[in-house]
Amino acid sequence: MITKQQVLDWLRKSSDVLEENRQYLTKLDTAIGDADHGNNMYRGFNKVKSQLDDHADKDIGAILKAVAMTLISTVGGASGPLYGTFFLQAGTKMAGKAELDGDSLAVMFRAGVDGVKMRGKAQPGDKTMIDVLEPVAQAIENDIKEGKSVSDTLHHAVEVAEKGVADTIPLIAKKGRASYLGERSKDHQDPGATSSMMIIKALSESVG
Amino acid sequence: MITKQQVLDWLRKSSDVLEENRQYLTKLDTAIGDADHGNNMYRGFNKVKSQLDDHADKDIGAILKAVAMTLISTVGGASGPLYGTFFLQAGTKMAGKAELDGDSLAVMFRAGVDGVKMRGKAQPGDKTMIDVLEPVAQAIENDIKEGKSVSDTLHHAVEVAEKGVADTIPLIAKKGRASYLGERSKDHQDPGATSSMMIIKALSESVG
Amino acid sequence: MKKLINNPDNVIKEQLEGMQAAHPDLIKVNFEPYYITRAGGPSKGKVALISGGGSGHEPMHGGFVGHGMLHAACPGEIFTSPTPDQMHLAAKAAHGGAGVLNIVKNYTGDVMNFEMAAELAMADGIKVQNIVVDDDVAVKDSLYTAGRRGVGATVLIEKLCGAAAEQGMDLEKLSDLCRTLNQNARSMGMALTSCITPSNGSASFEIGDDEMEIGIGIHGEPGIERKKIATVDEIAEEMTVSILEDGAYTRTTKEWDFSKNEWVEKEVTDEPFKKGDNVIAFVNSMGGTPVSELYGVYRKMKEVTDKHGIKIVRNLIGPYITALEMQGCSITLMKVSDAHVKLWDAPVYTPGLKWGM
Amino acid sequence: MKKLINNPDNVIKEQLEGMQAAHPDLIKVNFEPYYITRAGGPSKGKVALISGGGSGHEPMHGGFVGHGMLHAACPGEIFTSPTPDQMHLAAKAAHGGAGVLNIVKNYTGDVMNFEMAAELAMADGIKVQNIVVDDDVAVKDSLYTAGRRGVGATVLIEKLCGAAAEQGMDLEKLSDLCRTLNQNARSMGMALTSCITPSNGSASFEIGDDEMEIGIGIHGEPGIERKKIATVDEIAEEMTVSILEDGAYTRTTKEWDFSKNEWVEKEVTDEPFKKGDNVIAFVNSMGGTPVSELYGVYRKMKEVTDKHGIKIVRNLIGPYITALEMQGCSITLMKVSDAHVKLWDAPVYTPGLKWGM
Ligand SMILES: Nc1ncnc2c1ncn2[C@@H]1O[C@H](COP(=O)(O)OP(=O)(O)O)[C@@H](O)[C@H]1O
Ligand SMILES: Nc1ncnc2c1ncn2[C@@H]1O[C@H](COP(=O)(O)OP(=O)(O)O)[C@@H](O)[C@H]1O
Ligand SMILES: [Mg+2]
Ligand SMILES: [Mg+2]
Ligand SMILES: [Mg+2]
Ligand SMILES: [Mg+2]
Repeated sequence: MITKQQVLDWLRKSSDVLEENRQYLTKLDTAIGDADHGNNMYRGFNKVKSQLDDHADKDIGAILKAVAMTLISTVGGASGPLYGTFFLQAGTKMAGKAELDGDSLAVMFRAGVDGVKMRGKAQPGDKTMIDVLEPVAQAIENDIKEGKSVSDTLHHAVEVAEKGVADTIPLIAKKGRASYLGERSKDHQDPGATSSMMIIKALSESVG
Repeated sequence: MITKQQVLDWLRKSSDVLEENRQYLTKLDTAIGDADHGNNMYRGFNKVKSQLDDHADKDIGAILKAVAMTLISTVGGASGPLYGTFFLQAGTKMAGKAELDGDSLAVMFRAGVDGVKMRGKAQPGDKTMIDVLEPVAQAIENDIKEGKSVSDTLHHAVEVAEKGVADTIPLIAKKGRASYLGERSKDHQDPGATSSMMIIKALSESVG
Repeated sequence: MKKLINNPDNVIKEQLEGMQAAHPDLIKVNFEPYYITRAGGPSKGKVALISGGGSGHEPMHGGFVGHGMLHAACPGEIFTSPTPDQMHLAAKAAHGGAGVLNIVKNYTGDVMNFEMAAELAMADGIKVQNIVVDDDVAVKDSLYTAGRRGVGATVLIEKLCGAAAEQGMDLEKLSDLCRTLNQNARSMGMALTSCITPSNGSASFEIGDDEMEIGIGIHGEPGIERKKIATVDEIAEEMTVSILEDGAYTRTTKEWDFSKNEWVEKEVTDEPFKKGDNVIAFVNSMGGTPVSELYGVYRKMKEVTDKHGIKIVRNLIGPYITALEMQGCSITLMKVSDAHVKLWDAPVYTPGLKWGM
Repeated sequence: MKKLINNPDNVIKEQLEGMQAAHPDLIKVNFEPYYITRAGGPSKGKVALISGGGSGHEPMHGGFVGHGMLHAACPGEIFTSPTPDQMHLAAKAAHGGAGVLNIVKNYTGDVMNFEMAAELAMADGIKVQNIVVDDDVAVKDSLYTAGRRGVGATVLIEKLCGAAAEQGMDLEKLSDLCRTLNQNARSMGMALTSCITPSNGSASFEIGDDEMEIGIGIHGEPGIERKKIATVDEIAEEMTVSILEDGAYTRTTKEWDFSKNEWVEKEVTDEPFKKGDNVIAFVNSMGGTPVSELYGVYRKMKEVTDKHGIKIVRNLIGPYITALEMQGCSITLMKVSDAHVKLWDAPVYTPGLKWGM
């Protein structure tokens, strides 16, 4: 079970880790993008963090939707609408819930990821956050189906996410700014995939 | 006696030495000016050199006046009108002459230097070409009065010119661009004084 | 960091404050969120022409708000698309009752955010169309990339559509004009140096003293190729030829269908330039290249267009769509009809572009 | 060398060729020697307003030839005053029968060359006056220096006198106006980077990543002081205060006396700014600083002028008098009357400045 407190924790931890890695993510984006991904994620999640106290009376679905609105209106760039859509779709599916079991987790994640795919039209292999989000969504669905605990599922999700990040390195980008570079996008790690991995790791750590 | 051939030689030698020292003079002007003195002198004297063959039928005065017009119309900057005036006044005084004795040399030089002083209003100590030209004019006048040969006079003139150049180093500029720098113009050698010295040296070498 | 700024966190706010202080007769800057509208308010009965994008490209877009050009501009963070709520509020502030046309440069973020903004505005009962500008021939195909970037053509389109909007053209016709002009335009850019975003404080790419980047965008990103620095003749020729010999370009566009009330995707193909075309030529500085060097570029560019039988009927030369203080330039050629030329000549009065009034 | 050029020896020629190719409707470039006149030829019965100076400051002066501004401009080599014969031929080409006013920036070379040019023209029976512009407060006294440099005020004076000449003001009145405007104006400049002249290929001074030069001119020369780089607020405040608190400035000017038929020297004193003055404020980029940063400068500058009770009634913001690709800026304030403001608002149509037509 993931409690509402753990969800709030997740958001705080995400904000913290993105703040710590602001320079790092921006540096990744400098190589194959426009040098702002860390700043964008920091700006958005810092705002999310500042609003956590407002969520006391909300259910998990409403919290995630509020996060979505905050990200959409503060992040900008490509990652703003993409992460915004993730939380919006995830929140919509979790409407009214006070806690999440394994099935909910899987449904939530799948809804978020499908939202990102619809919005951004990226496929696995395009060197985007989808290279982390899609395998993680699949792993969570499988693990839960196979009866793994939420905690184990999330630990495994982190491994999958880390592998997803590493897998972006040799890819030639087909979506986002990195795609303009063609062959020159090779041998660089995708910044959005990296921030997605960090957010998944934050969730796992919050749940334990 | 300085022959017409030696005058033409002087102009050719001046042009050669200024071409060789184009970078050097510009570098001096970079420190306390606008980084063009070597280019300006090269442009002007290169044109003078290209016209030397046209002077076959002219007297020395006419040659010097032609040089003046060329410098005025190709050099620009401060050094264009200043060197132009030097040759114009020198040429005016030497009108009709086929060769120059010691007295003529002294008169010519004095006329040129006074022209530069009138045009640019600089005094010795202002850190300009006058710090070479004025002591050289005086030395030539004295040496000739004392009965020295033209050749000895010019050898001495080169020493005086070299000292004049060195003397500009500690000065604070009061005229020309270097004056904008105030105290910061100290410890730099004046480019115009340096080119003047080179032209005087060329004259001495041409006469032998 | 060699910049005239205070705290990097306040750069956009303070520069907008300066802009407001400088041009109170022309523009009104809204803070929280940022958007810039005309000082005189909306133009009643006219389509509101709006654009926006990351900051760092000044004078675009804020400098193009005013008579005969934009009704509103939304500045994002530096090199970061603005957000849908910003765009939505700008649309509401600028709407004169005849709908809104958003000119959107083709970047994943800009496109997504403007789509969401259009949806928000339409939910408020404002008719909105989004037309995407994608003129950068450095990006070869649209199948394996995010598609061609929107670069120099944006400036020309904002001028021409702004004149048409000023003359009362309706939303549908204005959208058609905007789409046509985009299809008629191609651009190519290059950089001699990188640029520094204030919050990062260091160059976005390292480049040697004898190197240049060809095929750059406007966000300090590396281009498609790094080369030894060449002469301006070689550079201008390579860029102009790339533009003139670029073949047909096909991609899928997404526009709002007012009869179906949904986004509709269409395949659209731009035809290459051909002998006899009349063009507007735009030689742009990336910010750090002075206009003297742009004239060197123009000289060779015109030689090449002449040789191809392309006639330059109007031109624009200067820093209009920049990447902070980057040294470099871009060339944009846009095929125009006589009617387009009339729109070009129509009066414009904005902080960044003025003539005719 | 990070420049868009071919052979350094041909830079000026080729850039002028580009300029001619770009603006055949506005200007006519003469090669050998270089001068730029209006495409339409001289203005019959009007004073011909002429300026010139070293190249590298574009768009000044060539970019200011056209309706409502200059009749001719003489570009010298880069950072080198043009020559008397050039100026003389330009005067002959631009003369409309009502005399010539040469606007001369106060540099030893420019002053001497323009004097010789005036003498040549007068020998040809053309009435010529030279007015020297010397507005740079970084140069403190005129006794121990070549006097204040002519910098930003030149652009404003060319615009205002250009409008007056267009309206038919005679040579004497125009000379008076020019002198008054110069006396009303003060400027100050600073640099974040040096610049590279093409023929030398290296920076004119070395400067650390955390340093700036205050009190620079427009020729890549070091300024009066090197400092740690400061915030834009500190920089803009220091420059504005230097201008506003600059005391009375006295120097000797030299103008032609048409009754005595000779050059006459006069002592002339500029009064300091005072509370209640109306000014035109000009924030200029040295070439490599983008307009976004100029707005940051404008913001603080206006705060300071407001505090001093000085009212900005018009402004100009952009790269108008540059030092190649140097990063940095200058501020010029010029006290103006209502009549001067009308001249400012009058139509101008040149490659570098356009409004009102
Ligand atoms: N179409 C897309 N679908 C999914 N993710 C995308 C897409 N385009 C870009 N991204 C992700 O967004 C990241 C860049 O985000 P960010 O730098 O914040 O935005 P921008 O590219 O607008 O500057 C990329 O690293 C990539 O992971
Ligand atoms: N008023 C003056 N009188 C005499 N010489 C001067 C004067 N002003 C400048 N100079 C000389 O001119 C030299 C600079 O010449 P140059 O660099 O060619 O011209 P500019 O200063 O116009 O760039 C200085 O080094 C100095 O010797
Ligand atoms: Mg980015
Ligand atoms: Mg010099
Ligand atoms: Mg971005
Ligand atoms: Mg010079």
